[in-house]
Amino acid sequence: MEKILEVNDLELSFHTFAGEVKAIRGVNFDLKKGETLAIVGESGSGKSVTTKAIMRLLPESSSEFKNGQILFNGKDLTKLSDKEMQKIRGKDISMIFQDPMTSLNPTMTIGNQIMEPILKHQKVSKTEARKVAVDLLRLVGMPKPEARIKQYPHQFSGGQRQRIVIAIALACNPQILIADEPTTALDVTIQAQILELMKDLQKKIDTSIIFITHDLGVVANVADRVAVMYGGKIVEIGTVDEIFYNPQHPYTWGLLSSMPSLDTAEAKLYAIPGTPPDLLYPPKGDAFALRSDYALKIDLEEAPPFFKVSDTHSAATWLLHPDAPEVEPPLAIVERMKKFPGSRYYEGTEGGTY
Amino acid sequence: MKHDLQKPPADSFERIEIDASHAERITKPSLSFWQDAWLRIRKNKAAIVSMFILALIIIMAFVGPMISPHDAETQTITHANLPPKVPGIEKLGIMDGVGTLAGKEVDLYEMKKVDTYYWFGTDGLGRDMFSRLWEGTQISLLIAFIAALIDMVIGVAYGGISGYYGGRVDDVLQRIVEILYGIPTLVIVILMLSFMKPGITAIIIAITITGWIGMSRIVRGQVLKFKNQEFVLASRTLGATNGRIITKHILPNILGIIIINTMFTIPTAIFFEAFLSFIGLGLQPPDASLGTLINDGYKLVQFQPHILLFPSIIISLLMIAFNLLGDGLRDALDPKMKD
Amino acid sequence: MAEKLLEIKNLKQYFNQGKPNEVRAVDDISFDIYKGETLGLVGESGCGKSTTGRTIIRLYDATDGQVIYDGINVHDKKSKNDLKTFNRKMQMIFQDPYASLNPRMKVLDIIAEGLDIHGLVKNSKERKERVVELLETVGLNREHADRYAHEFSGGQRQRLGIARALAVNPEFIIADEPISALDVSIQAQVVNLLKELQEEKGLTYLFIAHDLSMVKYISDRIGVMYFGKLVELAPAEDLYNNPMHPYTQSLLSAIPLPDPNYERTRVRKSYDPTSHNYQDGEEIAMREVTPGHFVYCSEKEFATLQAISN
Amino acid sequence: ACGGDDDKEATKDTDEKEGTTEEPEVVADEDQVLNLIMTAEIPTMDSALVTDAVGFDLLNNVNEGLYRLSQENIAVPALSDGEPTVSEDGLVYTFTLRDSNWSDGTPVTANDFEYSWKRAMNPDTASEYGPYMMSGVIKNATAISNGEMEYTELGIKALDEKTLEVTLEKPIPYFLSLMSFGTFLPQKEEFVTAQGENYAKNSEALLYNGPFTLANWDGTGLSWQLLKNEQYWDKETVKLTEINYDVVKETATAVNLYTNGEKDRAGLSGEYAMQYAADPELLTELETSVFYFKYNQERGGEKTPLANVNIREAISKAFNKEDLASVVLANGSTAAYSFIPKDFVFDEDGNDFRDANGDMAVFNVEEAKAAWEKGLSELGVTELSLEILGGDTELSKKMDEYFKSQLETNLPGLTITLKEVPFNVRLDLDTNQDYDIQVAGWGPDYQDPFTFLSLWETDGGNNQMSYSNPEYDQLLQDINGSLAQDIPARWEAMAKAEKMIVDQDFAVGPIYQRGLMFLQKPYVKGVIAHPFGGDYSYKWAYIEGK
Amino acid sequence: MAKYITRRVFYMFITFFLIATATFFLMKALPGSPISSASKLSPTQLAVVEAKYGLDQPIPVQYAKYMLNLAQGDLGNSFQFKNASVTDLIIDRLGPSMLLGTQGLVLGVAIGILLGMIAALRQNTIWDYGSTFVAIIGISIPSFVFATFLQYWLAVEWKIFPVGLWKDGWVSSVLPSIALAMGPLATASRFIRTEMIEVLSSDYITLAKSKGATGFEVAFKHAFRNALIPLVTVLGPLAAGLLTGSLVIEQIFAIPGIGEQFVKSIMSNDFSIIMGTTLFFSAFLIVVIFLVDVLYGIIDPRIRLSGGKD
Ligand SMILES: Nc1ncnc2c1ncn2[C@@H]1O[C@H](COP(=O)(O)OP(=O)(O)OP(=O)(O)O)[C@@H](O)[C@H]1O
Ligand SMILES: Nc1ncnc2c1ncn2[C@@H]1O[C@H](COP(=O)(O)OP(=O)(O)OP(=O)(O)O)[C@@H](O)[C@H]1O
Ligand SMILES: [Mg+2]
Ligand SMILES: [Mg+2]
Repeated sequence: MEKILEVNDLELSFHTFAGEVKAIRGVNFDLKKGETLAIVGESGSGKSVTTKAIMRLLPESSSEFKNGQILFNGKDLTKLSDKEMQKIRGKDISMIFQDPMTSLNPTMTIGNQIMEPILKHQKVSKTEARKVAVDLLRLVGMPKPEARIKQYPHQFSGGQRQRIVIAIALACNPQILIADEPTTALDVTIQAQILELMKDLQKKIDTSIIFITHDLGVVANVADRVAVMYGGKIVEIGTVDEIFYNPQHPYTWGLLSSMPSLDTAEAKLYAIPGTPPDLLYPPKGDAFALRSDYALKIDLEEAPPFFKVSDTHSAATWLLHPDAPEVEPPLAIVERMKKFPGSRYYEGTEGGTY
Repeated sequence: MKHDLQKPPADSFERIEIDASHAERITKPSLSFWQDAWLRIRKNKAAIVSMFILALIIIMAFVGPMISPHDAETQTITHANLPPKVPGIEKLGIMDGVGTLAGKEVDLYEMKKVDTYYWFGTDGLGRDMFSRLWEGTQISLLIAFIAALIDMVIGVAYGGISGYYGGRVDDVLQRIVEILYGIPTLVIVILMLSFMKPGITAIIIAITITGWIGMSRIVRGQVLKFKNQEFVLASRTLGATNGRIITKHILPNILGIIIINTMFTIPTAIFFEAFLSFIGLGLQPPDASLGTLINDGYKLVQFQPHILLFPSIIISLLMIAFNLLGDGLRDALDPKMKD
Repeated sequence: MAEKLLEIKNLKQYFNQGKPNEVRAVDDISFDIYKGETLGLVGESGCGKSTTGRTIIRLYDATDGQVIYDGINVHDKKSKNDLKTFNRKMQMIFQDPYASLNPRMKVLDIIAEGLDIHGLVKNSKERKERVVELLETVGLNREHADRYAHEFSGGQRQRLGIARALAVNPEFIIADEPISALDVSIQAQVVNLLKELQEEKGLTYLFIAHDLSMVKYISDRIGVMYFGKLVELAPAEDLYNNPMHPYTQSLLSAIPLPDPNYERTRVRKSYDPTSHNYQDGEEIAMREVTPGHFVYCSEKEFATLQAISN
Repeated sequence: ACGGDDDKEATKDTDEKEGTTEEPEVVADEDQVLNLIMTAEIPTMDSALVTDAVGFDLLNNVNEGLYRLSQENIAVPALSDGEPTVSEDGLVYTFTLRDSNWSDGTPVTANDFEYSWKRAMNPDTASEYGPYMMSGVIKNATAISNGEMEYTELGIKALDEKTLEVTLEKPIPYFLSLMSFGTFLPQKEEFVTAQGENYAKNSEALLYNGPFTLANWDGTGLSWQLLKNEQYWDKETVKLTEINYDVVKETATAVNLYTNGEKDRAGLSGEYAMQYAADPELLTELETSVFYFKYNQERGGEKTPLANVNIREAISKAFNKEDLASVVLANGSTAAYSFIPKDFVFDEDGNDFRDANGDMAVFNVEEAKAAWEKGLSELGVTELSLEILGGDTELSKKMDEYFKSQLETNLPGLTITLKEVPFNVRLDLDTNQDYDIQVAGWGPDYQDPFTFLSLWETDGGNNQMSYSNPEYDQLLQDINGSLAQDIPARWEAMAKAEKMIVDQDFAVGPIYQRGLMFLQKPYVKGVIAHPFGGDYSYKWAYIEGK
Repeated sequence: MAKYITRRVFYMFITFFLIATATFFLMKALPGSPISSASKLSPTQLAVVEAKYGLDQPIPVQYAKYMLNLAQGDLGNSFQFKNASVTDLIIDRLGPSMLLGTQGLVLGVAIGILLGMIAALRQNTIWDYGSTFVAIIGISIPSFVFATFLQYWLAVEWKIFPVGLWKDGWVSSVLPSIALAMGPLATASRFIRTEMIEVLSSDYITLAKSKGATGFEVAFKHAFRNALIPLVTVLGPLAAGLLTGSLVIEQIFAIPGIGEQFVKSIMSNDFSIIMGTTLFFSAFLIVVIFLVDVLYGIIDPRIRLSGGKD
């Protein structure tokens, strides 16, 4: 599949009152046409900053772009002028934010808010744009769109507002849709509706999605590929099955095993001890080492490079180094690995899960 | 994806034990809210400069009259209406005792045969403006501080009660405020002043009579916000009394906003006093305040600008300093602005 | 099962009663909590879970109904002393680890507040020792006592909240979404701690959450709320394996699990409250369909449910 | 009038007196328009009700009575056709009216006078100046104002259209000068009754018979105009076609308007006066108002320390009046060493009454201290605390500060507190005798020292300070009784009375005689300032060389 | 909404009634009387005058009469102007004051908004400091000093505008309006700056940017209106402040306005005018506050549609 977006060696800092926050410390990934890439990771690991950097929406006054490329269809977004970037935003790449309650302008009718990108990026008249807006609202499952288009955000429930935000994001059939925790603030039932909606729409307009979330369940539901972030870096990336059934990074292990599963009854959950690293003083070596049960001496000295596990799967941990000792992952992970052909614990006989 | 081809030393791959308590360690030095705020304030140049200016003005308000060779009350009628003259600076061609008289530039000190220096000149009764200025500053600050304090006490109490007890009490208190809000403050103040014996007390009462409303609204809003915060609920589930909740939980949290608001009340009070002097409802002579000095001076601005100039500079400095300090404190104390 | 610690009978909590914006946050619910168990309470946002918890602990005065703790109705007017003992026996852990700790107080004072109010320590040395003990119980240590809440991470803060609640040696703890604001990797720390404490001290929990997998993990029994009503109450396993109320079914079917294979096959059911087709005059109430499994239903539905489950 | 308000610098404007002696030969400019400033609005234009300077000033220019003050400030016949005939006993005056018209074209008749004077005495009119000016002068006026007689009994009668007979209570030497006063102006009966409530409500609801008519006055506004009255009998003399007035209360604004050429005159306060000292356009005028300390001898039924004559003497002499006038006031005022103002009354030889007694109550620290010690020991105290009651204007406050400083420095053991209140409150306190020392002022109502001296008659209406000296009362009786016709003896008696209150009893302590400084464009000519009644006459004013 | 307005109007009347009552009794208690100062009146005459002003009646009767007349818009007669009714007087003087007030407010708020916007959009640049400086000048120099300077420089020295008076039509109102505008200007610019900075960092602005909106569109289409909302709440106090300002400005520029008259009436104890003007000011303020609230609703749809804020 063709790569529509490529992020290479992205490094980014914030200058704050307390000092320089090295929020992104070398992020690499790519996004293919039509796929959904989920980014998971601890709070503060840099997920939002990465995506905002792609959109160039970080505050100019306090953020500093240090290094890297963001290639969109081969064009480096970091080199574009503000004007050129404005043409891309909302048209080629659009975005959905976490909080549906605050991401709509309270003093503008939702109709106008949906029409804005249409009028901006497509040469259409106001009436046509309104028609498109109504269609979009209908598309995202809003009842009576003609009437509701004249209403203000506060007249909608949270789930409805998130639909409106999605409608805005989809208004120009973007090639990339970035969804930053679009369902975190919603109830499970509404979350389920929104996820279904997004998948439907993706099929219809064949857009690529970057989906940020904390919720591994959601990842399992929506993602084709998953990137796991920790401490300003991607520590593991692979297809959804590879990450869920054959994870390699101790952080991914911790993440997956700290969730109770519905069918098994563990006596005690696996808990990652301690607190995330302070990006004001990022640790030397592996940022996760201090919380890891599997730390190696070298972890404290040097940051691990990416080791390839398969063509689609790689992880940044010294454990994959040929010289590293073999370690036993947590029990829950072993359970998972048993289902994955190619993993060392694979028990099944048939081929892969596909 | 890149592979590191360099071979690390062999023992690098030994497993190590990580002390779990290590992970719980907090490396940053422990800072209380106020220490933290102080650090922030310190980075705000405008606020720091303002603080210095304020300190300087306050010190001068007390020291000024003492270091001047002339005192504020003595009328040396033969020395009336002298422009400023400062030893040393006089050679620079400013503050050299030259003023306009009947449209001509003359050395008034020479003309009136005065051989002493009046640093800021004299007024129409031959009183030393330097001493008067600082005594005026003293009185203005006194009025402003007391008025702000009273506003604060009433406002905090009223707003606090209204917000904390809520319900019926709040309804009644807020209706009262709504009514008071509709009264043109100035009108009431003027009416009050025609009742009372003019003077500092009258002015303070006049300023505070409706001045506390702003504070009470802010405090009420804050109390409403905090009284349902989870840490207050936690305290209630532990059986804390209202008194404890108010003093230990709510007050410390709204103190910042109270201070900020007071920072803005003080200059308003100084200003209002000046305004009252203008319409003739100010202090009784010979008491002077910045307001009365400005009022005396503004009419003479074309001939004896010094009478207006110095008090205007001081009042402007006070206003600017208090406002900038208030802004600085807001940035430092108001959690909304925190990153 | 064990003895009843708490009986909630026909509890009602209406806000703005009689006004046009009346909210029936809790509308006539009854259930029991047994000594030593964990009762989970789930439901979508705004269905009244927190209100239930807060009314039980008397943060709100109940509009109607009874909360009987150890045989005494908590909502009766009582003397100051009775109230104090009650305040010691029942404690609460809050949802937002940022809002639940006073930013102007040191950890020492936050945790010691209960000790101070109830006069449980004699001097400041003893006070400090007790606080350190509590800190250690929740996995923190002595040096944390002199710090301010804002210096802690979310997980640490939530543990401070637990330490505060434990300070007065409560028997019963209401945990209102104690983990939903925490990062996934941190949630386990807190849940483990709660479980450990329960075993050690024989605590009873009312555990409110909307994350069903965690609730199932920690709870012995689970109640499902919908718009102020309790619609189903059953042992945890039972509820998951055999949800009877259509709302519970819909809720369960909506939860995504961290298992791509399962996700590919999961089918979501939706709930339409009108599907019950209740007739006027029909009495709808909690009915015990199978032992310990209560469902809010009409007589007719009850019959069908029983038929199916037998 | 009651000249209580001492901050009047800019209320009135004036002319150069020297320039008034020659009749203007060349009437110069086409554009005979004068632009003036007032510092207060017109409260009313009903001659029966006017009590203030602005009202009297305007009345003097838009109406005319039997007499008018001439360019030399002598009362000369105006509507009266020549001098009246006076009866032997000096009680009955018969005036013949000249032919003249109201501004609506109807003739002014003797009945207009009878109506107007009686209207002023009618209690329903509630005129303050009517009873005040007529009591003791016009026959029956006293009885009427005491409510013992109907107002119709007033001693005035229109014998026919053109003949007016006025009967006096007793012979009044200065009666004819009274006839120029605003209260004695005529009013046309039909017009007043037709207007009813609305009479004098605005410039349309009035009739004029003077050199000018009032226009564009809405009753409360801050601007109005005087226009040349084409019906005026002496309209030949009147040169100005238009006078534009605006009320401006800030001196700075007034000066700015003057500087910009929008106004032809602007009053100056002290500091301004100083700056314009060398300006050829600066003019000074000494008014006839005198300001003085009024020592209250009894307050709240108890004697005050001021009942002691030595204390009064000490205070009268303990402050430097020269400095006060030249530095503190600096507005053309002069130090006052007598109670009767300078340039007010002259005898036949042109001697100023002011000189009759020489300088009294002169600033003298030694004498003041001596009197003070004496007074204190008589009172048996070493310290005194007294209150000075003053006005609340800028100038009076400044002056009070000066008094405080001077008196406290020169009289050891004295503490002065200042009480500064609005004019009305001060009058109230005065009426109730609720003060110690009051800074008061008095301006004459007619051109005779008696207008000043009569104030201190025992229990007199203005004597709110419990001063009483039978000898003084006797002198007053003689002045207007037995000595009424004997001019030199009367003069002497008045001088004696003045000395008594100022230099023997120290009943009052003169401070200063008010002066005015103002800027006036050089092209303004022929404006006449008057010592009493209306402040200015514009009848003879004209513009030349603008 | 209708209900909200009815309620507000009701409160407006109550407020007004209370103010009227308070002022009335305050006036009655003031020292010095407008009549006794005219001590030349004989008792008979005094009786006549007192009867004319109704002062001969007991205070409660006077009060009742006053209120009755007030209800009919009759504020009684002036003492100072022997023939003038206070209502006429106020109406006569209203024009200039209103023009100045409105111009001052509009000018001040408009320029203030502009400066505030510039400062917020160019934060921490010379533009920001420049406009902050102007704002600070606006609050730190008393309006009467400022007015004096304006008059001296612009009128006397440069002769651009008239020195004062109300003669030259609209140009007469320029300088006083500018002097009056300084206060609102300062307040508005500070308000807008803070608000804009806050609004610009909100989620919906980020969303607007992510739609491809230009900096201009973001600032004016999205941020501006939202930043305006809090400014609207201070318009009431600002308008009241203008009344205050007009007292001095009118005097300095010799403008026949209502504020100037008010000060004079106080000095001369003209009860009727003091009362009348006080009531007029109050009514004005009450109405302004009401209008501001309505405006608030228009600008902020959340309030418009939910029927008022509390
Ligand atoms: N405007 C900013 N100024 C300073 N630091 C910032 C800013 N925005 C983000 N950061 C810092 O950058 C780091 C990464 O933040 P980011 O928002 O990308 O986290 P995240 O992974 O999206 O977390 P979450 O799951 O909580 O949304 C954090 O340490 C955060 O504090
Ligand atoms: N103090 C209050 N006044 C008025 N209404 C309230 C109050 N507290 C809660 N409510 C309303 O009561 C209902 C139930 O609220 P509650 O907080 O109990 O829900 P919840 O189930 O805890 O939701 P969440 O999952 O969002 O915490 C909601 O509609 C809420 O708006
Ligand atoms: Mg994020
Ligand atoms: Mg809740």
